[in-house]
Amino acid sequence: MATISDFTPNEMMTIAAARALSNDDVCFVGIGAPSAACNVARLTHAPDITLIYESGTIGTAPDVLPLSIGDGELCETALTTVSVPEMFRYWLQGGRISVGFLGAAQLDRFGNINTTVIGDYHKPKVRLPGGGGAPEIATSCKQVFITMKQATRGMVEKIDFYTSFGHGDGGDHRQRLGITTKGPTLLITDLALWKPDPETKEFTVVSMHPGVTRENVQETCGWKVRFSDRLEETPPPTELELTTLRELQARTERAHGGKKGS
Amino acid sequence: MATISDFTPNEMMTIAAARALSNDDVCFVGIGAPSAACNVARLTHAPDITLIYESGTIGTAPDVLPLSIGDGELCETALTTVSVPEMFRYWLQGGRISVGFLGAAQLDRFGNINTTVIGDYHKPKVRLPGGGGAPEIATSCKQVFITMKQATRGMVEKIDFYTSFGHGDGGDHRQRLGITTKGPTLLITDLALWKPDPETKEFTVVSMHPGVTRENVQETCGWKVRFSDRLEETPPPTELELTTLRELQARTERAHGGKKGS
Amino acid sequence: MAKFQSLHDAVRDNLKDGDVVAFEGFTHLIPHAAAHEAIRQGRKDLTLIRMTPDIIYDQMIGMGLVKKVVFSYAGNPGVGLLRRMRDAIENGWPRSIETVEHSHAAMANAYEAGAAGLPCAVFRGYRGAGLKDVNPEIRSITCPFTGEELAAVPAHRPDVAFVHAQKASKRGDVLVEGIIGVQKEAVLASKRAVVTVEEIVDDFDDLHPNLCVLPHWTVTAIAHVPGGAHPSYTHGYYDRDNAAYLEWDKVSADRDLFMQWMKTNVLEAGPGAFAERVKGL
Amino acid sequence: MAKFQSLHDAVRDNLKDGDVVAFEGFTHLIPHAAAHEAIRQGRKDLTLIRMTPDIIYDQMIGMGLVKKVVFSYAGNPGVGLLRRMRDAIENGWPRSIETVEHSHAAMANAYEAGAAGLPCAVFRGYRGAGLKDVNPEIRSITCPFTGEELAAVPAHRPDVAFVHAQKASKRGDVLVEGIIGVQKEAVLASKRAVVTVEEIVDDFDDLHPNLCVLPHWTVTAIAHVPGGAHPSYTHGYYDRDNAAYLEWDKVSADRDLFMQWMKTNVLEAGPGAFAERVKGL
Repeated sequence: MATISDFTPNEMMTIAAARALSNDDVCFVGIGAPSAACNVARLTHAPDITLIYESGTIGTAPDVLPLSIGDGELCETALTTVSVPEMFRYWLQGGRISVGFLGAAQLDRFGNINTTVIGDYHKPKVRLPGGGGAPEIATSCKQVFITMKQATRGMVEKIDFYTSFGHGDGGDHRQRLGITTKGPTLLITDLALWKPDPETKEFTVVSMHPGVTRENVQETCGWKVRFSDRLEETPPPTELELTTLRELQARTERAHGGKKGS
Repeated sequence: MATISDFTPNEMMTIAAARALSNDDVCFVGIGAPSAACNVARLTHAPDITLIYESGTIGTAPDVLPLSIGDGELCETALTTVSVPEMFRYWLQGGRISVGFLGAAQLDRFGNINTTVIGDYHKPKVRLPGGGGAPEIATSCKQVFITMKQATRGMVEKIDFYTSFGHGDGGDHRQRLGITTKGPTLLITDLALWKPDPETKEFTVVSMHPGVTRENVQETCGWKVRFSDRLEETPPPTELELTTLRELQARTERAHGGKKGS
Repeated sequence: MAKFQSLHDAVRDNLKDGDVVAFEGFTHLIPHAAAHEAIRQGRKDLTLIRMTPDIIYDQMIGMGLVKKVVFSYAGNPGVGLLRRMRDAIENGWPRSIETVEHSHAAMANAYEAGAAGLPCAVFRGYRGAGLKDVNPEIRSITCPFTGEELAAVPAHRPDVAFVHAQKASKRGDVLVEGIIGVQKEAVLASKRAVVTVEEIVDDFDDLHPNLCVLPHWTVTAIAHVPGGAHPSYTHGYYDRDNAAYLEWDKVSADRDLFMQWMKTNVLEAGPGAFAERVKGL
Repeated sequence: MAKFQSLHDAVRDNLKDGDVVAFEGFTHLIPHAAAHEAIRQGRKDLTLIRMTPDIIYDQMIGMGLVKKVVFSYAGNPGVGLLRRMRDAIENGWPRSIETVEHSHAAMANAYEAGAAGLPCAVFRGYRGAGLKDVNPEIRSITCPFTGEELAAVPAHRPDVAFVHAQKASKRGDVLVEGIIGVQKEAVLASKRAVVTVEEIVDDFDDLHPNLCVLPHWTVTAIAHVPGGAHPSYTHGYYDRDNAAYLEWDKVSADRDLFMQWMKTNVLEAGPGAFAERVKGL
């Protein structure tokens, strides 16, 4: 068993996210931490998990992590590759995705996400890339997992723009908008696991990663953090998990590292 | 040059329909006379014509006539084969078809067609196969050619059901319904060629096939026939046209004739 | 997750009395074996959806399994009319059936909308056509940008779809090739999907990336039934048995002859007979 | 009918000042060579449509060709932000641009609707999302059967689409393979379509029947530009040049560096340079 000194907070975040996935899941995967987490799950406890990238690749099993959501590796290892309109109509809107992964530039306590602008939409301080698939991933997937590194400028009291809808103002806000899916059910950060309160839907810390204190969590979060009455400690990465993740990253580095044309 | 005794009225009908097609046409082909006509055109003066069957086959060049709109031969000789929803959305509704061919159980003088029921819809005397693609072929193709053998029970004063819309009550009826395509521009029967009057849109005989009289045309038509002031005689089939058609039919007979499983 | 089953068990587990069911195929890959199994098991009060009801729907209607048909073209393809379906509509034999009639465009769009999880399909259609006066399920919607009036029909959402395909992999993924019709949409639009296949192969590793493949988790059951599309054809396996289509025109013309034919060729036969029937085609 | 032309002539004949234009590609097959030709020819006041504006849109915006961008995700794929686009939006350099922002689902559906000849796309989307408050082109429509409120956006109908593909046949038919994105829809939705290809082959006789093929009569012009997608990749021909994507992050961070890079690599280069750039990838 690895110990605290053996892994980074980022590694813990990725591995904790991987553990939340099961063999029967059909995941809509984004680039970065979600992609690593989904592929670690596939290479450890969930070999039959179905990974879908919005570029149209269904059932991919890349040997290395893709650089983008449309890498050739994803297509070459996929069961099939469909057009992007079909991906969004039949596969996402069709309700076939069990878990959608989202990242966030800004996140609030109800799992609402901003990746559009910092500041006013029409006079932005920073123009971010935008929502991409997120607005419909957030409402069409059966549930949504959010991954992000904790920081006060990211986890904020009020987001500047509602790129994708989580639990809105909390409670039954989703149902009131006619949304039938669960929305954010898990937030995986580099410090902790959070789940929405069953009633209020406010994200609540249910498990802290090894060595993390309540103060660590609070000082990197822009809202007053609620901790579960039954707070657990996240089991540290196993040897297998850590080795799998690191080998995946090493293969990825070797594959993509020095590539450059004339 | 062939003479009147050398060909049948059916052959004349098919060849006259073939002549109406050009090399640049993209045709939505039905089974029967339209299929023979389109393929005779392809094998004579219009080698680059694009033939599309509603089963999804685009750019087919069958060596023999298909038994159905979904024969394997159509797919094997096609440039590409798409799904049926795509066929109706991107190719037909998308406005990419220059000529749609329709047949009719009942036809009126304005090119409205019935292939649904004889008698009352809810208590039919004869339940016919129905419209299939016809309702949208009639409105989405740039123009429509109709082929049928003349008979008073087919060419009627009033059709029992509007399976597909031609010129409605005539005049600008299409435009009044927001239809922007030309609709029926040519009726090819075993006796004559008919075109809609520019104003009233009533089908008018513009050319009679060799040996056909005005009486022949009128006695096989259920409405009072209008003849053009400049009535022409359809040139008889050329040797090439007739040979091409007959060889196509002979190949078709040989290919499909005796096939039977155990 | 796809379960490999005998056709008997797959039909028993997935088709219930009163179900809305689509046996799809567009001239190619018609699931004859599956329809015959449904007849043998004597399902009742089915609502059948199909763009092109053909021999198998004629057979199910003639055997009294059906209370309603949703369709756009009812014919014996390349031959003529469906005589059993006509007998039911015109004379109520063996029972009267309800019909809901659409155009091909409407049906194809309705499957597409079902696969896409939408409540309705929107398209440009039915202008000047009589069906919208006799089918209350044809409505309209106004484009909020141009004001154009478009047709709307309810999405198809069958309880179960039956399709025939070329190959399944051992994991249960399914490959459909050639004229693919609306099969993918029918499977994705349905709550359950049963697929009969010509062949089961180890894997699909060497397939071109852009083919029509149904992942195993979209399929409920797979039954290995070689020849299961006879007398229609399976691209890459066997040709259409045109004589059988011509024969059906005669058989279906007479109630007694029909019943006798069904007894011999369906009720007293089984899925295993299909492999024999396609020999030499 | 597809006309084989030099890229120079194809762009000259098909892209006009003020056009609405889509250079499409979803990470794969990005039409870099075509975009560079547009920059060299100095088109003005373009409205650019694209799901994923990336380096080429950053370049066109930075060079001042663009007055408006319709998009759903603006990023340097796998690297980060688009710095020239940001500079235009945040600081109006070299000119201010208008943006119309959608989700991927909306953009994909809008292309699909354009290909299908419809005035608008209907889908389930934007629920609770902020974009519908800032984009007046996001409206709604009510299902006439269930009463459900669905999102509607105008169909994309560009004046011209530019895409890159693997192969054209001598007749002008075009094959797109691998991650096919929205390219087929973009071509079919547009009044004109220009395709750059890696290779021209005699015919497509041996292709599998169900591939993504654009018939020659849907394509306006074809230009043979090997390597024309660099630094993105062409499935079956060459890999992504990741170093070039990383380099762009630095180049685009500085206005002067950007202008110098564009001068050297675009203004003073030509389509022929692309074949060299993909050697060894």
